This record gives sequence, C-alpha cells and structure tokens, in this order.
Amino acid sequence: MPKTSFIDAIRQAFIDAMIADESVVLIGEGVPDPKAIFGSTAGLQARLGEERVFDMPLSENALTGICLGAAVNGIKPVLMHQRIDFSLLSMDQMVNHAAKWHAMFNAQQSVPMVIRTIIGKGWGQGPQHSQALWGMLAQVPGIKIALPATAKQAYLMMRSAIEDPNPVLFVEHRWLHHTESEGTPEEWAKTVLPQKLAGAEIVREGKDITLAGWGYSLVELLNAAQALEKVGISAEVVDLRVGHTLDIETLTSSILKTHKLLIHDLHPEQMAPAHSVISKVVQTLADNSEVLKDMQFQVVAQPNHPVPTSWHLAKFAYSEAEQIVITVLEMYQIDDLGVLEKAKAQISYPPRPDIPNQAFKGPF
Amino acid sequence: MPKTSFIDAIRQAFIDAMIADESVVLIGEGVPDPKAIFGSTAGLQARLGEERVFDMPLSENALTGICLGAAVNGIKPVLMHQRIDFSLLSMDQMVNHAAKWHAMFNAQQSVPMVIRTIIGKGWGQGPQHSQALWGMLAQVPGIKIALPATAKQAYLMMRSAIEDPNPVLFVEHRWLHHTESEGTPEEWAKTVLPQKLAGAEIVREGKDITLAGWGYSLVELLNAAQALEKVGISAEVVDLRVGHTLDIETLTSSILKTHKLLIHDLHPEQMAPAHSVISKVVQTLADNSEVLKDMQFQVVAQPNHPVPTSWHLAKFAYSEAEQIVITVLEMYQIDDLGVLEKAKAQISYPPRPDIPNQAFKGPF
Amino acid sequence: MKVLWREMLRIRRFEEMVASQYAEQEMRCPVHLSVGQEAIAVGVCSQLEPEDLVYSNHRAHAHYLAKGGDMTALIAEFYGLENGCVGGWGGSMHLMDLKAGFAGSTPIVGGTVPIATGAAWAQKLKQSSACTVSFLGDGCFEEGGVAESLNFAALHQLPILYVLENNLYSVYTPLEKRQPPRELYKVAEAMGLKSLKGFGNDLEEVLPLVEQALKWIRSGEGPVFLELSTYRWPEHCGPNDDDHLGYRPEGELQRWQARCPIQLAQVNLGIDEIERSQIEAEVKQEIEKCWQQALEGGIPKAENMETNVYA
Amino acid sequence: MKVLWREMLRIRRFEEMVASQYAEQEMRCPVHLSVGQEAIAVGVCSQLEPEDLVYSNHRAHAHYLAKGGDMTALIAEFYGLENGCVGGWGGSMHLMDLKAGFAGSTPIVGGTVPIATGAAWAQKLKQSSACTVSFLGDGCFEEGGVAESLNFAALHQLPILYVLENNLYSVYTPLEKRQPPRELYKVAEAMGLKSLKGFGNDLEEVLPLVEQALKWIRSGEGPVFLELSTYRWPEHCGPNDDDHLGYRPEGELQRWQARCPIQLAQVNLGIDEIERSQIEAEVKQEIEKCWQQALEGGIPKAENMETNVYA
Ligand SMILES: Cc1ncc(C[n+]2csc(CCOP(=O)(O)OP(=O)(O)O)c2C)c(N)n1
Ligand SMILES: Cc1ncc(C[n+]2csc(CCOP(=O)(O)OP(=O)(O)O)c2C)c(N)n1
Ligand SMILES: [Mg+2]
Ligand SMILES: [Mg+2]
Repeated sequence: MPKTSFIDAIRQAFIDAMIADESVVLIGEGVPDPKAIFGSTAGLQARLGEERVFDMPLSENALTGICLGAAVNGIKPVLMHQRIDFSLLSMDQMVNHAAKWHAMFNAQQSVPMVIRTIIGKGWGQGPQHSQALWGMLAQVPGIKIALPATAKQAYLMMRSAIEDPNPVLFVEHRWLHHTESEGTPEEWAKTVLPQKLAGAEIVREGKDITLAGWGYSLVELLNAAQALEKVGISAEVVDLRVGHTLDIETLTSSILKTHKLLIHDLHPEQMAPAHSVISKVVQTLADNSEVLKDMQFQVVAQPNHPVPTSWHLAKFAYSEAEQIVITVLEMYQIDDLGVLEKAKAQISYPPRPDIPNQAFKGPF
Repeated sequence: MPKTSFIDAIRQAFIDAMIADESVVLIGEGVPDPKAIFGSTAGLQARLGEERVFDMPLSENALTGICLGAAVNGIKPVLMHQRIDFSLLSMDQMVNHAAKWHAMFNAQQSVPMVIRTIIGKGWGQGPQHSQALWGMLAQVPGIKIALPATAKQAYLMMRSAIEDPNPVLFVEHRWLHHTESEGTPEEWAKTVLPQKLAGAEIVREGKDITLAGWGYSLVELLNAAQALEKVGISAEVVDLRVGHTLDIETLTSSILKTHKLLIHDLHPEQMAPAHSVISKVVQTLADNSEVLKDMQFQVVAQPNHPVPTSWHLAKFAYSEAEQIVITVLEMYQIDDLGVLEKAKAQISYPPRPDIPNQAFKGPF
Repeated sequence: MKVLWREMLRIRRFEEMVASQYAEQEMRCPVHLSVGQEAIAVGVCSQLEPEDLVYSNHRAHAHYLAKGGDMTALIAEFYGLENGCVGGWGGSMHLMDLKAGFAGSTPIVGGTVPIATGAAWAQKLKQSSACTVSFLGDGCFEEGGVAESLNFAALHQLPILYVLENNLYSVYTPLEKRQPPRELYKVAEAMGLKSLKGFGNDLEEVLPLVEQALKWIRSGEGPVFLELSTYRWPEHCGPNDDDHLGYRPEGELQRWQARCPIQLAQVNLGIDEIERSQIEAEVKQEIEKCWQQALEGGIPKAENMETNVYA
Repeated sequence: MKVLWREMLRIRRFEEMVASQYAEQEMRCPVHLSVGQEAIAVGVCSQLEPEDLVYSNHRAHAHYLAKGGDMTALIAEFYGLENGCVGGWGGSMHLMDLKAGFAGSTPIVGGTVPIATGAAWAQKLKQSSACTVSFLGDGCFEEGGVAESLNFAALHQLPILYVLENNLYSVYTPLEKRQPPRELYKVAEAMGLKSLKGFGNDLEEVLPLVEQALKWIRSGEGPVFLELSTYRWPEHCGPNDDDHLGYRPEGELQRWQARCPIQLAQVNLGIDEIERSQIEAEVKQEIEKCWQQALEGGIPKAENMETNVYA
C-alpha cells in the first residue's frame, strides 16, 4: 500500500486545487524559495506560474487584507505563515474584516481565502514560535478552523478549505509534517471528496473512556490509548477535526457509552478550547442527570506559561501522552504505581523530547 | 451619601495614581481632546502636564510596543483605545511581547503597563465597534484582565492595574460609564485599597441559583435576579471581576449551596469564556459525584454572529436579563407563561434597546 | 463640468439633510459627514468607470454617492431598514453598492486600504482593465497597514489610486500632534509610488491630477498616490458644528469655508444664480423623493442574522 | 581602532565556533549567524555608553557581544543552561544582558522596533542622557509597525538610532521580490527622520556615520535612521553555507566575501600577520575559555516556569 506524507499531501492538495480552479493562488513568505515551506510548495512556482505562486514582503497584516480584497474579487488566495505566532500581526484583518465581511455586507460577497499556519514545537522554538493560538479565532463567528491530524486529512481538508466560500484558518502542527497516511491523494480525491469542514470522527473504538482533541493531539491521544489498552482500559478516540464548531452528537454518543471524557488541548489550560467542549457536553446532557452523575470530565491542556527555549525546560512545558495516561488512571482512581509504569512502558516517546524523529536535526 | 460615576471614578483613579507615582503617564487617541475619552481624562493634561498626558498617532500596534518599551524602562504607561476592537491591531505586541516579556527574559524585567479598552454597545455600534474580545487575551498567560462592574470597582481596579507590575488589560463597558456607586474615591482609597486583581465577590446573596459573570454582565444579572425574586427564585450573584484567572473557591462554595450555575457572557457563545468556568467547576467537583448529579449548568452568551448596526436588528443580537430569566425558568422546568410574564415585568429595560438611558443621544 | 458641480451640490445638500434629520433620533448610528470635502469625491469618482472599484472608510457618504451608489438605499441604511444598501447591517459606516462599483467601506481606520490593494491585485491577476481607488485620511496614513499596502502595490505595480484626503485632523487631533513636519505624498513617493499633491477644494485642480493618475494606472505604470488638502466643516462624528470646542485655531474653519469647493467651482464655471436655483430645486427634489422612498422600507428580519455568518 | 578590529575578529571567531559546535546537536535551538556583518555591530556599539540601550532581532549575537554582553552567558544560553543570559528561556533568539545595556532581542520580525522606540521615549521622559539603538533588517523594514515607530520617534524627537542592516535578503527572498526599486533610507527621510546611508562592511565608513548620528541624537535633534549595506555569508538560519541552493546570483557571495569587513579593516589599519596571529590567539583563548565555563552550568530548574509568568 503506498503511503503519503503530510507535506506531500498538502503539496498535492495545492496542485489539484490549482488545476481544478484557475483562480487559486498561493502566497507567503518563502513559498517559492528553496525550502518551500518545509517542502510543501516545492516546484509549484515553476509548475503553475509566477502569476499564481508568490513570495511576499514581511507584511502579515496588510497581506491578510490584500488576500481578502482579492478573495472578494474573484481570486482564491492561500496565504501562508511559517508559524501561527506571526498571524497575530493580522488579527484585525482576520477578526474585524475577513470573518465579518460576508455578514456585515449582508451576504453580498463571500471571502474564499485560506490562511495556512503552522504550530511550532521542539528544537528551541521557544516562547514566540510554539503557540497554538487558534483558540482565539474559535471565539469569532465567520471564520472556519481546519485542524488536520493526518496526511489524508491534510489533503482533504486543504481541498475543502480552498473550495470553501468562507475564510478558513488552516492549522498544521510541525510534528505532523513527517507523518504518513496509507493511500494516495489521487484515491482520496476520487473516493472521499467532497468533505465538509464540520463533524467529528471516531478514529479508534473503545468502551471505557472517550479521548478527544484536535490536530496533533490525536497523535498523543492515540499514543495514550495504546498504552491504556495494555492496562485494560479501552479508550475511544474522537478527532474533533474543526475548531469553529463542535459535533456534539458524535461526542455525546461516544460518552453516553463510555461515561468518561478527556479532552487534550495544545493551548494553555487557563482558557483552552477544551473547556468549551466540556461545558457544551454538560449542558447538552443537562436533562439527563442520572447519566451525568456517573460521568467524569477532564481537560489535559498545557501549563499556563510560555514555552522556554531550552529543551531541558521545554520538555516539562508540555502535557502529552504520559499526562493523558496519568490523568486517566486518576479518573479510575488507580494509584498503583505498577500499573502506571506498565502503561508508560507502552507509550512511544520521541527519540529526544524536542525532536519528533531521528531525522529531525534542526535548525527549524 | 455622595455618589460617584464610573467615568469620574476612572478620572480620579488617574489623578490619584499620577500624584502617587510620578512615572505614570497616559496616552491614547483623544486623551487630551475636548471629549477626553467620554470625559474620563478631562482636564488632565492641563493639570498633570504635557509630559505626562499624551495624544497619539493612529498606530495601535507600535504604540503598544512603545508603551511596553517605556514600561520596562521606568515609565508606567496607560494606553487607551476608545473601542476594544481597535486593540486587535496590537495583538502581536500584547501576546507575543507584553505578556511574555517577564517570563521569556527570565524575570529580569517586569512590564507595568495598562491597556484600557472600552466595549461598545448601542446606537449603531455595529459589527466592528461592539465586540467583547477580552476572551482572546484570557487564553494568554502573562497578562491580567480587569473587568470592573461598578464605579467603585473601576476606581479600585484602575488603581490596582496601574500599580501592578504586569501588563493589565482593563476592560470597561460603554454602558457602565453613566452608572454610579455610593461613596467617593477618597473614601475608597483610604479603606478598600490595596486590591488584588484576583478573586470573585458575592454581590447579592441568594440560595436557589448562582448567577455569575464579568463587568457589565453584572448589571444584567442583578436585573434578572431582581425579576426572579418576584417569582420566588432567590439568586445569588457572583462578580468574577477578572478574566485571567478564576476564583474557583468562591464560585464552588456558592454553587454547593445553590446547585445551579448560570454564567452570563458578552462573547459569542461558540467559545465564550463562560464555558471555561463551567468546565472548571465540573472538574473541581469531579470527586463529588453525588453533588454533581443534582447540579445544573448554563451559559447565556451572545448569538454567534456579529452585531448588525440597525437597532431593529441589534436588539435581537444580545442575550441579556430577559434571556437570563428565561433560561433560569427553564432550568426550573417552569413553563407557565404567567410566571415568565410576571418576572419580565420586573426587569428594568432601557428606554429604547440601543441606549442605556434617556440622556444618551448618540452619536457615539 | 457642470454635471460635476451639480454632483457636489447634491452631496452637500444630502449631508445637510442627514444633519437636519439626525435630531429626530431615528438614524440611530454614528454618522461622519463630508461637508467641505466634496470636490475630492466628485473629482475622483467622476472619472471612474462603473466597473472600477472604490473602497472607503468611516467618512464614506460622498464617495458612495459620487461613485453612483443608490441614494435611497443609503438613506434606508442610515435608518436601519431592510431596503438599506446592506440590509440594515451597516448604518453609515459599512456601505456597499456593488452595482455602482462602490466596493465597501468600514470604520476600522486603515482597514480597507489593504483590502482595496487586494482588489487591485485581483484586477491585475485577472488582467482586467478596471482599477481601484482607496480613499484614506491623514490619520489613517499613520496606520502601519497603509505602509505595508503601499509597498505591495508598488512592488506589483497594481492598478490602484490611493487618495489621501488631508483634512488636517483625526477627530480633534491636529496633524502636528500626530506626525512630524513632512509632506505625506513625499513619503509615498519615497516608498516607490508615483505621487501627486493638490488643493482638494478646487475641482479644477483635482480633475487634471486624477486624470494624470488614472492615465498612468490604466497604462500599467503602477499605483499612484494622490494627496489632496481639504477641510471638514462639521464635527468629526455627528450632525453638528463643533467649532466652539476650541480644538481648531480661531478663524481656521472660516478661512476654509471661504474656500468652499462648491462656491469656488460655481465662480469658475460661471454658474449664475438662476441656474443654481434651478439645480438646487432638482437636487432638493431628488433627495426628498429618495428620503420618502427610503422610509417606506420595512424592518429587516432578524432571522438572517445567523445565516449571514457563513456563505 | 585596532580594538574595534579585534572585536570584529572576536565576533567572527565566535560565530565560527557556534557553527562548528552546532553539529554536535547540543545547541538545540535555531541560530542566525552574523558572519559578514560584523562591522555594523562593532561600528555602532563601540560608540555607545554602557547605559545606552540596544535592542535587536533574531540575528543578535554580534550586537550582544559588541555591546559588551557576557560571552559565557551567551554560550550557556545556546545550550539551554541555567547560567545562560536568560536562564534557558531564550536560546539564541531571546537575549538580554541588562548590565551591558543589551536590552533585548526577539525573533518576531519587527517586534523590538516599537519596544526600542518606547525605551527611547522613556529616556526622553526621564530626561536621561542615554539613547537607544534599534537594529533591524531590510525585511523587517516591510513591517507596518516599523513605519508607525519611525513616525512616533520623529514626532517626539526621541533619542534613538535605527540601524538598518541591509543584507539584501529576508531568508531566501531577495529585496527586489519584496520591495519596489527605492532607497530605504530615503523612505525614513521622507517620514521625517534624519537619514544616512553607507557601506556597512567598511568600519572606517561606518564609524563617522554613527558618530554623526549620535551627535545629533545626543544634542536632542531627534531620531536618526542609518542604512548600512552588508551581506550575510552563511545560511539564514543554521550553521552551514547554503550557496548551493541557488537563491543568490552566482558570484554574489564571493564578491561580498572579497569585501570582508575584517579583511578590509586589517588592510586599512595596516595590521600585519604577526599582530593578527597574536590577536587571533587571544581571541581563540577567550572563546574557548568561555565555552568551557559556559558548559559547566547546571540544568535550569523547571519549577520557575510557572512563577516566571507574572512579576
Ligand atoms: C483602528 C482605529 N483606530 C481608531 C479609530 C477611531 N477613529 C475613527 S475615525 C478616526 C479619525 C480618522 O482620521 P482620518 O483618517 O484623518 O479621517 P477623517 O476622520 O479626518 O476623515 C478615528 C481616530 C478607529 N475607528 N479605528
Ligand atoms: C513577523 C514575522 N514574520 C516572519 C518571520 C520569519 N522570519 C524570521 S527571520 C526572517 C527574515 C528577516 O529578514 P531581515 O529583517 O532582512 O533580517 P536578516 O535575516 O536578513 O538579518 C523571517 C521572514 C518572523 N520571525 N516574524
Ligand atoms: Mg483627517
Ligand atoms: Mg535581510
């Protein structure tokens, strides 16, 4: 079975979308450069033309408005930031303008643009290159948020994002870039498209606890689920897929079965999107107090501080598979250290805490 | 008993803080102009000097960085935006820089600056002048968020914000400006200062349900509480006061009594800060499943769309006292329309839905 | 040329009507009047084709009308009615009339400047023959996004005309409290744009400058920046005069009123009082008719509030 | 002058040491080397007093060292150790040595330009005699916050020197793909700043320009903008050469290497090989000693991560 990497999936999504629709253009710092945004835009300028594949000045704010202006005038731009942290410069254009344009002009124009961003991690990304941040835009009606967890999803969601008539924030995680899905974009395009930017998906069945999250969290959740399996806990894993809306049915149907819900989240805990999920589930089940009584809810989000650059510190700045396992065992009131050790032994850890795999050698 | 208006309280806080500390300066678009930010800075330039009270260019982004640079070098700036919506232009400086400066340079410098913002409402403020938005910064460790609900709090919290060694986002609501508290800043300064930018406060005792919120929500909650009183429901009202942290003890102690919690929130419902409160309460009470069983939780936040400008539409774009009452009655499964009407008759509505009082005549 | 004079008068009378009706408190939204600045809107927009696009800011009425925007729909919008140009979503600060090529105005200062630049980028990418105009104020020029936009426009040689209406104030704050002594158009010039400057109250001075600019733009010679000096007569926001507040030097307003764009052009064009009063009457009639029609509009339906959010 | 030459050499050898040790994979953070650009850092910082402040960006090593920042603490920071200049929080991109007046560097491009401007504002408000230097790149100049900062500095006549190191690239993107043909310093000049330009690889050209600039600044004549042309030799980020990637025109790197700031100054100053090798030895010794000391540092404690958040 052929496999496709996340980066190749993104790249193929660009190619296919651009062939399917002449109005799609790509723009971003480094898009046509030799590193091509981690390879995801490699060769595209040569292949699709200088009039469709652009570098840009360091002007994140205006460029967001420029893409919006182009989007309401017949172009479908994909604007890219190598770190989502840079997109904070364009918050006004995203929130005050792109997200509201369709509503505030009474649906006269739609804004088909994609803002592609990358969450950094490891190798000293430090406080300003490692934030999740999409939770801010999740507070803003009018913009969609796509959070792919696999190469296959990356392809499908990028295609959907480009086709969507609304502004879409597309959020990748740097540590997904090398991951692979079975199959090829060609097959996926034939069989699984079109996809909606909505809806959760059960990606692993289980009966004892529901683990849910977005994007890269799925790696950590599946890792934890595997470890929990070995100590007799069967975890169901739900991929929430998008950030602007919640598929409450899929989620509640899962926890009506498992009675336990844990959400993993890459934001600092203090006001992580995960909390909204818990709150919505609780309110949804409000009429069902007998069920609620038996239920348990936990959020495993990130510590409430920036991520330091030193890997000695940064390794303590993340709550991941191990913390998920610990929290689940606590939910079960299992305090037998032997069980914990047994589970931990099943977790697959990265070769060193600040690199996703042996091939990763920095510097970025 | 003398009374003090919210605007006068803010103004007096500036005067007192500036007399107490020579390093405090005020800056913002219109600070020294004839309208003086709704009167809150009236006469201050004449009184405290051109070297301490400044107008500024329309450069929200850089000015935030400039205030940060001044703050780490011995000045305590208060930067003002006439609408919080404008502060989106400075998100990078607030999130990437001000909030992180202390941590990321290993506590070598602190950032004593205040960003004063105003949430707009009514008289056609429309989609770009009526957002709450502070929930975005509530996701960011390192910045404090002060949300005064009364004139007295405005005074005390502004004094605390200016004295605080950290960046503080100070959020006022336009419809609080004319409200009054009993007493004078002079008394408050003597008896109630210093105040911490932390901690919730029970502002109305009750036994049947806990209503909680921040800032202007308190007006709506107290309004609803009074109406509920008339139909035999005794509501306790909790002022959550700050946005960066939650006083979970005060809140849980209240709901352990009332077993019902409703949070009112000025953000769109989809990822309103209120959800975090619910989630944290549920997690905190997790070990107490017997208690949880009887509990009910509700969020009354705003509809998931921008606020249109037309007052004919905007009046449906807010969920306020009436919606709180309706929701509480639903929680009690009271569907007797007579009860609802009786309660509604007690709600004090504004003279027209888009003005806080008869004196308000636009245009801003 | 007389048509243009008429258009200025029409806008003036329209704004005066807004001011006089505002006291009724049924236009329940902020309004920023353009009285005193009409020659710019008319001088620029009269030389555009319908398919050319105009983007504007909080002070948009004159631009909207001069570009051919529907007057009835504009009035209805002020009143928040269903027949408003954006169905009650916009008030005075979020306007759009796509048929006329009035492509949007918003009140976040600087917000539409990049958007207009993007519209011009789209025109270039689509090899359209149309161009875009971006109106901005002297205060707006201080926003970083403007500098970023000018750079992008110059880099890509976009078909866009930036029209800076330098009325010397941002709200109550005079230019010299916000910027060092400098020529604004020279900044744009140094950034790499063809730049022009003129007296914005004199239609006869504005027209050839715009003509020149559009010639460059339409022949693919890239963006042009045009600074036009002018002056706002009424208060920044609202229907009233505010000279009593004392933020403008004594006599300044009067000096500018003496250089009224409409008066100036009337003299230059030799329009006599008979002609004038005839045109006045026509204009008055049109405005009154539109006003009446506008007020016949229904109240917008709240149901579409949620459905408007996503396309 | 020879001291300055020595300082350039010291920075060069330091950066080379970073490059050579990087392969060990124990400096686990991005590094942006300044090889080729030393004359600017040294030419500027050597003329500052310790209480003058310097703010920098992602490419900060040279500025930090030239301003007198502690070398051991810098190395330790790269390794993420407790004795690092910011205790392991910073890596190579978030540096600070307050004792030396190195007031901060961060890697959000444009981030420190307003902050430096604010530092100068504080100096002015406190009537301090100190001034501030803000280093920025040609890419950074495209960020709107820079234009906003320059305006504020000129408006308030702040004691700040903006030093634009124009190395012709932002990562792999050449200037002409990001900006129209224009002189960067002329943009600042049009904005209202005194502006100068020079060849940044020639210490003897840099020094008098900086001297002039500081004279203006210290005598209260407001901010100065200084553009210095230069060239980065190694890859944008990381320890290696990257000329094989083909993003620079053939021979460009070699032409610039032929104008090596250290070589140029050595010739101009008549430093012979004997003297050079003596200085080389001293410098080598210092770097090796610092390296050794740095690596003796402990691992930072995770406990302070939460307590660092609020003061
Ligand atoms: C980003 C932002 N900052 C501040 C404001 C408040 N404001 C509205 S209009 C205005 C003045 C703008 O001045 P200018 O650009 O010269 O236009 P003019 O009003 O003179 O036509 C200001 C400060 C705003 N709406 N948006
Ligand atoms: C706001 C922002 N955008 C993009 C980046 C990615 N980035 C890091 S350094 C750099 C190049 C900056 O170029 P320049 O200012 O010329 O400095 P140089 O690297 O040439 O010294 C870029 C684009 C960033 N760190 N921050
Ligand atoms: Mg103006
Ligand atoms: Mg450069």
